[in-house]
Amino acid sequence: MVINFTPVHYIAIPLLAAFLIPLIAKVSKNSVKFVPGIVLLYLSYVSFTLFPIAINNPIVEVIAGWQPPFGITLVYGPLAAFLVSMITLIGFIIWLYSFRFIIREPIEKYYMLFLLLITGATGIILTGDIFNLFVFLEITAIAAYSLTAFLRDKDGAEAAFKYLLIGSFASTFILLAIALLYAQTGTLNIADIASKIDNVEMPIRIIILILFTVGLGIEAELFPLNGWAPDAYSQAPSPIGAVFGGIVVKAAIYAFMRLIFVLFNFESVFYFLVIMGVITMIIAEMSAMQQNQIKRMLAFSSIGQMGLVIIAFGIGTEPSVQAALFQMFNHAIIKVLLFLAAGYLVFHSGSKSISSLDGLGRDKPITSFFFALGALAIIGLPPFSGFWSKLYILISVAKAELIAVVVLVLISSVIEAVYYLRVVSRLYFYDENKEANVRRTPATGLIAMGILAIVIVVVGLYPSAIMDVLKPAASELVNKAEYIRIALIK
Amino acid sequence: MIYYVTSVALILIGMYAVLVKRNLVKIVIGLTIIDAGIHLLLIAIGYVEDATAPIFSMESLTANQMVDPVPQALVLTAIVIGLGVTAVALALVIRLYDHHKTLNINKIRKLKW
Amino acid sequence: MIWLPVFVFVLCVVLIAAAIFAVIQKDLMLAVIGTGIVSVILSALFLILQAPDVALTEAAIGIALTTIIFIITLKKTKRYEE
Amino acid sequence: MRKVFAIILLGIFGFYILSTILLLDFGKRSNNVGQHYLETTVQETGSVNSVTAIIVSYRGFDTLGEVTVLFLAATGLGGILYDKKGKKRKLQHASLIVRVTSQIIYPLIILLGVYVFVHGHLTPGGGFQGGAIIATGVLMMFMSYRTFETNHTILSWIESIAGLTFVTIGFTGLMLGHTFLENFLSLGTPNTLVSAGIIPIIYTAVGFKVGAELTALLDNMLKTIK
Repeated sequence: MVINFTPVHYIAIPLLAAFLIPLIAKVSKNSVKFVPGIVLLYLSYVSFTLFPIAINNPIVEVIAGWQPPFGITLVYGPLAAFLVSMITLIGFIIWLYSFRFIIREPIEKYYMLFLLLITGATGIILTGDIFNLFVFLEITAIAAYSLTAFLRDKDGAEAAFKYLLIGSFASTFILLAIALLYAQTGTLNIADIASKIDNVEMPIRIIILILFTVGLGIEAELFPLNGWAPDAYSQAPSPIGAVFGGIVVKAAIYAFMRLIFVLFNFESVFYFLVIMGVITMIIAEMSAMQQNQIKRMLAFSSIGQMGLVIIAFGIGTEPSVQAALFQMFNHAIIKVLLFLAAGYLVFHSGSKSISSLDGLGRDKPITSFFFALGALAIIGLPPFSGFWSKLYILISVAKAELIAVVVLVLISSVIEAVYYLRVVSRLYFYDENKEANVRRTPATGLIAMGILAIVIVVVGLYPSAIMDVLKPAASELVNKAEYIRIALIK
Repeated sequence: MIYYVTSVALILIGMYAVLVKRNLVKIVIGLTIIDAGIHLLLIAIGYVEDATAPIFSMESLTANQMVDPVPQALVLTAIVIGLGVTAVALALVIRLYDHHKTLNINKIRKLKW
Repeated sequence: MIWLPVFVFVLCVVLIAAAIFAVIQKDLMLAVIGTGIVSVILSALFLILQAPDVALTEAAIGIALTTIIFIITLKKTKRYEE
Repeated sequence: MRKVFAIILLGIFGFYILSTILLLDFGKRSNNVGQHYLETTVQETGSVNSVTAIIVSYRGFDTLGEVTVLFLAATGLGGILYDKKGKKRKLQHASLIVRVTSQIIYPLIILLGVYVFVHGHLTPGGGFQGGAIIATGVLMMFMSYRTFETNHTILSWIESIAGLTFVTIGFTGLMLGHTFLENFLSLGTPNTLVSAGIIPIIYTAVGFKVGAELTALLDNMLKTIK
């Protein structure tokens, strides 16, 4: 029997594995560790086969044999293919890192939650049905709450509860919006809703838009709604912080942008996005400046970068969307590298605060080097990948004649440079103030960080490799009619 | 119509509890009340006057005599998801009580807002 | 069925009253029972709205399980609000 | 102060939401997806209960996600409360009347739960309701017999095998038909127990899985010592 690879493998195979993990744990506890790695490796292979096909012909997979709009579909176009492949690869790298980093019991529960967190994010991107999107959002959220509290310390439980409260509000709003959409359009398929949304009266449409903005903005870390993020990022185990910044946020932004571009693509929304993005970016970068804990600083920096991405989406032209996607990709790899490196730096210094990192550059040269590289890349210095995406975003903002926004982006880059370089200089130029914990960084951790560092440098040298892939992805997101035609299989 | 008003009232009461109450268990109670409101709203949206439940238990029943089954399916899913969230929330409450020996969020440093 | 709208009205009023009771009551055990009452009435309303599947789910999950896990939590923590 | 602030905020929110919702029709039939389902359920899926048909077949993927949510909640709860369990609870039984009654009712409740999920495609109810009823029955035994123990190995076996059954049926559909979760069995005569193709099988698997998960969840919470 020939097994055809289809997009449903991205969701069904990890679920199969997650249901199997308790049984494997009964037989041999140690082998559980390997399960997510094997699954993610397999999915990377699936991406490898499906991706080239999807770039030219988007794949729309029907579940249970019901044609849209009556059944649930998975839409695997260029954009989804790109993001899903990225998530799978980054997930694999983070697994590699967790392999020796997570030593706390219950290990099998950690790996189940980790796998399902990534699956939830993948599902958000793949699904073409709005209620299914909600279900996957909840899967992601519940896994994220549990993982935030995984270390079972005081602060972890507090951060998780805070995250849970805000997250519940988010799901309330999204469910309300879905209820209103169903009452108005009588369908749940996103493309079908998009084809009928013009019949909906404007006031109702705006209320639905606001509900979605609040609901998805919470997950996508938009300005007033991101209170949960710094706590959750810094209290969760480091690899999970990396998953939040590299994967979960990307999935939420994707869902938000898909809905904006398909359902609410009127002028004023895009202005609103630019303004929201600017506010988010400026406030987050200012807050990052004042942090004295390294992971909180990274969390605020992550929010700031998402602000930048939202600005680029808000410009709404094809090149700017392309630049935004490129920035999302860069942020995913660079921020994951920073989180992973910071995880070991924190582990070695034994404290979360920045001041205790003094002089670690000499004791832990490789990890510190990776952190410094990530810092330089995220600021946007020329040889690295972060430079190109920032440049493209600035170009597209300038083309839209929003000079004030250009200035603000540049200012925030300077702020970013200040606080990242402060940490890097502490690593290298300060005297050691105490005995560091001289354990060696495990090889798997170094390999994981090494892969990311190589990707950053290679993409920095050949940005066109990624930009070419992103061109069809950007046009898919911007072109509403095309999406409706593809997803409804007409 | 009365269903719509009632469901919005429930949502608002629940949100009031979450925003104002200082007790962790009360906040979780608020979350379940919000959920209840949304479930009622969805079912009310699917209701059709003088129609029966969407079960073809007799041959004589036709599709035009039934209420919309889709919101019912959605609410079923939402109820189960709500149970999952509530269970995780209460586990966190137990954890927090274990650490702080109090349920008052004013006495728990980071939860103030 | 002339009395049905009246009955629904009474149910809705009691539902809101029970929800308010659950929110303001200082004794958390009574507050949890208040949420239980909310679930019971909700279940009845679902039945009136021709949703027996949902009514059964609300009965099994909302009334029984949710109330029970709240009560277990109260047993593990504290019964009175400060 | 915060009370006033919250009330003002909620007042604004409530006003906009209510004024929007009151624009919706109430009790009117509209030509939507639901209407299509009603017209075609019995021929297409063989299930008499169209809510079940939607949950298991038309929107079966949601249900897979839903089962995963419960699985996640049980796992996450186990993770959050991890190192606290293992201590013995106080060994104090309930009164004789309660014990004898629950001894008699217990098998009946389990039977009711099984009945509910096996007949999911014919009558109201299904896997989630049946599973919850079973968990309630087990809980009653926990309460009346403080020494009543569930076997965790068996629970996790039931849970895993039921979950695997669900996904495997999905993949069988992919291989025999063309799509994931597609029906590959004969639909049978509607309104009989053996009908509706894979729907009763999936709902039975869901019932076992939900029952085992909720029991494990309750057990985990009960075993946490203050």
